[in-house]
Amino acid sequence: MNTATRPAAPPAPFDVEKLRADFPILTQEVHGRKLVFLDSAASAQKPRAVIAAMTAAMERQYANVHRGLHWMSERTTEAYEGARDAVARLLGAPDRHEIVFTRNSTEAINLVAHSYGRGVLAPGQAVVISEMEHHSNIVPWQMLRDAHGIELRVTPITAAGELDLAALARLLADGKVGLVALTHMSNVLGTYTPAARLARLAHDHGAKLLLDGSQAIVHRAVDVREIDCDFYVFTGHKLYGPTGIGALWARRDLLERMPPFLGGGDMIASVSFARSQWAQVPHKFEAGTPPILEAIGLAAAIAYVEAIGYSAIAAHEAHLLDHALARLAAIPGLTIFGRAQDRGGVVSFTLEGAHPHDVATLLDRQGIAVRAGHHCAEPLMHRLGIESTTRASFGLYTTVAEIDALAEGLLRVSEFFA
Amino acid sequence: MNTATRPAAPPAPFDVEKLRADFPILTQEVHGRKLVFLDSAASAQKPRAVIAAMTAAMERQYANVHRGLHWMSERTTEAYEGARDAVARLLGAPDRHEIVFTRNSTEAINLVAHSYGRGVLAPGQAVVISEMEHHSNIVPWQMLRDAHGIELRVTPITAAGELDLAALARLLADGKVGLVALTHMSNVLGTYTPAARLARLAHDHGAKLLLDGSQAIVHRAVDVREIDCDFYVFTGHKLYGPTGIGALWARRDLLERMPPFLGGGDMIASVSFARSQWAQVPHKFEAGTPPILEAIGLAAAIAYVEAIGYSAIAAHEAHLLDHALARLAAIPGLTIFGRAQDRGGVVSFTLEGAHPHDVATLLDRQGIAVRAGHHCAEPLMHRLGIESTTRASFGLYTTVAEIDALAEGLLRVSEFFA
Amino acid sequence: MFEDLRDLYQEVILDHGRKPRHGAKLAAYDATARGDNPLCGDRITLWLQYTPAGAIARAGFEAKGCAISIASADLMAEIVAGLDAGAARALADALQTLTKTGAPPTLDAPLAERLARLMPLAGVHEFPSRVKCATLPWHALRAALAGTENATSE
Amino acid sequence: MFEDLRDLYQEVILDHGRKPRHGAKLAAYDATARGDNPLCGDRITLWLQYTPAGAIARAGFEAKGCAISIASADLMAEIVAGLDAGAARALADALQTLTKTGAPPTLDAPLAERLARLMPLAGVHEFPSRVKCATLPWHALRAALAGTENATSE
Ligand SMILES: Cc1ncc(COP(=O)(O)O)c(C=O)c1O
Ligand SMILES: Cc1ncc(COP(=O)(O)O)c(C=O)c1O
Repeated sequence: MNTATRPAAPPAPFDVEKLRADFPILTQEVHGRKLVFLDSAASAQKPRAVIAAMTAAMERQYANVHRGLHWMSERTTEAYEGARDAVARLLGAPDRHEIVFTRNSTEAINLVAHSYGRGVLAPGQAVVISEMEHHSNIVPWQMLRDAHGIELRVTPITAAGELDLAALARLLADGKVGLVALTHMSNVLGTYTPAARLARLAHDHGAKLLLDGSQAIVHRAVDVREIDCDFYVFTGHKLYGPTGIGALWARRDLLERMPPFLGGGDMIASVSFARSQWAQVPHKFEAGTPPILEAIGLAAAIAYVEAIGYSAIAAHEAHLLDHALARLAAIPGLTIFGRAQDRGGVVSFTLEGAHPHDVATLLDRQGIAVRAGHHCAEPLMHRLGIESTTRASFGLYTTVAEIDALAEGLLRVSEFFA
Repeated sequence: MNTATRPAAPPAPFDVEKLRADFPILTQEVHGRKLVFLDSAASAQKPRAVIAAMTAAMERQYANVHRGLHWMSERTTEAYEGARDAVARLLGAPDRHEIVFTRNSTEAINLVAHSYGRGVLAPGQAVVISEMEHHSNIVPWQMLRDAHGIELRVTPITAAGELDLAALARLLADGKVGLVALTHMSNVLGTYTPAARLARLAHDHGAKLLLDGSQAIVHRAVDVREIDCDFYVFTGHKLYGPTGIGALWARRDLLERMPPFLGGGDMIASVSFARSQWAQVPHKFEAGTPPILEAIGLAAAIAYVEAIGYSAIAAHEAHLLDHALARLAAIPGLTIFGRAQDRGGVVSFTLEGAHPHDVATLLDRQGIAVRAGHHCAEPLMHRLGIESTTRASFGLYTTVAEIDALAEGLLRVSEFFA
Repeated sequence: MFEDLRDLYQEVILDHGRKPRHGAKLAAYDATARGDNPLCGDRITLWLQYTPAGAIARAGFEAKGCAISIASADLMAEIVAGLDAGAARALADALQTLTKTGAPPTLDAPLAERLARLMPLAGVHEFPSRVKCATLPWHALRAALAGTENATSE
Repeated sequence: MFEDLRDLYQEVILDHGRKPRHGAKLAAYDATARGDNPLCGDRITLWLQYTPAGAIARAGFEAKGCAISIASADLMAEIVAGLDAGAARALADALQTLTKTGAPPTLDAPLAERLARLMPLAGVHEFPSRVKCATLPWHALRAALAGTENATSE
């Protein structure tokens, strides 16, 4: 972690009940029961700080950015560009111009697949992904493969649900791989991938590394310089921020070499009908009116997480995970998927005799929100020999009591279908 | 206007002062003076209803959409899909599946340029745009031209700032034009284009018509069935909604024929490494977590505008425009650009002896927010023989007194530079 | 605790969901289709055997899915036997209405009787995200009748 | 009403903005560059003539821009004459600091004197969106010195 540019986190003791008070939604009831929200990996709830930042912008200080010479526009531009600083700080990026705002992780990966994939990679080169990717880190590469003649290679995972690094090395051996695109944390198995080792491995074979940090950045401090990767993407709504915003970090020299993705206002230096010239990075990649309010909300979310501190969050979530694994393992007929050494706060499982959908519906009636399905990772489901799982996932506001409620709820579900 | 599916607007008298109370920001001061916000064409201010809808979602009812079986997700999905209904109603679209949510108009046009341009148009075909397009409706077509061998034709405007329909007919004559992409209202000249005539003209020559409604939809009711166009795009933040959301309407058969744009979660029917199958429209075009909160905010904005009623808004703004044209024309050395028969609430002008930037800065010091520059329409500026203008633009909350303040402010600016 | 779930998980559903009677591929068949629920990965393959006159003689399926979708598939296979394509489609329409609104539409006598046997699926209308579980097999049925190979329950 | 604008629009600025002394193309030149402000469409073309020793002999420009950018260009053209490339770049850096912070950085005597003549541009730091107006000509200067043809003031 880059302590030099990150504001020092106050070593406050982690008081989950106090933090829960920051999230208005957590006091809601569902089906007459207190909401137990265990679906944060799909999208996290929003703290008051985020809601307040967006409201304040709309109530007191708003206009379009970049193009305005008046006070409201200047202030809003400062706030928007300040969000870029916040993301740069969050990721330990050396240069704020390396941060491109997108709608979400999905668009960020598509941007790379388009602008780096078609613009820099040559037909005949290969891209490597893994068996445990989210669809967002599969489909863009399939589209690139089909449109641009790029080979798509899939690196396997082990029985424990970890990357098989020896297999990955073999896939890289022929030097044809231009880009390795891997999740930094699986949204199904919870597995953290060894980011810095992956970067060395990719670089040793002449490939760039893209990390999908959609899940990882929620639970753990990330420093792209320490990892030494080349691209990093994440999505705001999982990091306690609003929907409609995500970010791509990429090394500046790569961004400079990449042709633009979308065309329009704000991404040009000059336009004539004969030809247009592109603006400098990152603006070259931000066409049209950007997600201004969303950037402001994201900056507030980042400040909120930083103030609590990643080490406190990680410690709390590690405790939750241990507790969850122990409680769930004790439920008859329950199978947990993934047993990586290094894992974050999601637990996927199946329950004998009850389909994941039915499990989710019966938990929902108890006020417990979990996800059921393939979690946008169908190939991983095939690899595991299943169609779907139920998944419980944690946020910084999750409590041990909620895990207990889940375990008890699952026992009731088992009874129901017995 | 499609009165059958649109909720009847109460025939309330238009009380601008009462409506202004719905917009908290309008009571703000800038440089110690009451804000006079005449930059709504760049981005409009937000009514309390929009702020409240987004806040309520974040405080009381939020989760990711489509993939959840639990209460919060079901309710949020209903709200998100309800926003699609609201957009379909707003545009008079015959089928809600024809509405695709995007980040903004720019992305919507890029989507069409990519999926229709590369996927349906063939190299050698042509696309027609006009001299008065926003960069967002120029650059995507240039990129298509350069990547896909599509010819780009530019239809001229008359001295009055209207489309030259005879010239357009000549450009269409050889039958090579696959798509005509035109603004529905110029963001610089205020000109409305004759949408239904354009549709007939395009169709008579075998071309489809895309209308950029970014400005038009703010001021006037739109019915895509009446116009009989093929694509219609607009952007939420100009329609009193949040940033981060826009929409594309397209005829269903066209959407069906278009390959997807971005790849990822939510836009697939099934994924395997060998090959993926796309979801049905509109989901095929909505990859990743969509702008959920933004859709909810946009739905509130649409409801707000519908409740006031487009006819009341249009009448109010026509009055403002007449007043503004009269007051500004009386200012020595002031030149107004555009004198279309049919025009909306934007006025672009230059002032002798003062550069538009300097004008904007001096107005800003008087609390008056206007825009100065090329307004993302550089080719139009070249056509007019200038580099930039100052632009005042109106919203439903604009008052006659604010126009007077502008006129008086401009007189002071003239004095300053005299 | 689960009283209100009895609307959704009636005994008939739990029973057909656990032990489907028609959950196997037909040895000989005239039409087949696959149905996918892209939102959850559920999948059904349906096989139809026609009578010489072109009515459905028998139906069989293999499915990965929840109690609701398996039960719906099994009830469907049971009920469509003997129907011609038009009647089967009318029943599929009726099932769609039933699961969306909770109320059965009015049908002619022979079909009405079959629809009555689908009433246990009516409770699904209170669970919007589960409606697709119940309708997936019927989408596959429509696809098989139309000679298309794939259907989704979007 | 405009008292506080006098910081931005000092007499020197208004005067150079209205009647630039160097606002013309050079008949003979050794380097040229164009600067664009993509945010507003402002544009400057700069021409430089070098001394045999490689210092700047003369500078001339054509510009479309506001009072601030024209004045900045004209003051620049006046002041860079006689400077070698390194010194001109140092002055460009100093101007950047001056317009961003309002305070002049410390420079050696001969440059410090020239920087003093740029002090009327200091007021621009209070108007963040106008800083680029003041720096655009200096971006073009850097580009011309480097032999690149285009600069933007982003
Ligand atoms: C006519 C027109 N088209 C397109 C746009 C682009 O809108 P957005 O920046 O929201 O994509 C604008 C506004 O900037 C506009 O006025
Ligand atoms: C690992 C991973 N990658 C990518 C995504 C896609 O994020 P988004 O839908 O916000 O683009 C997600 C979440 O859905 C995820 O968990």
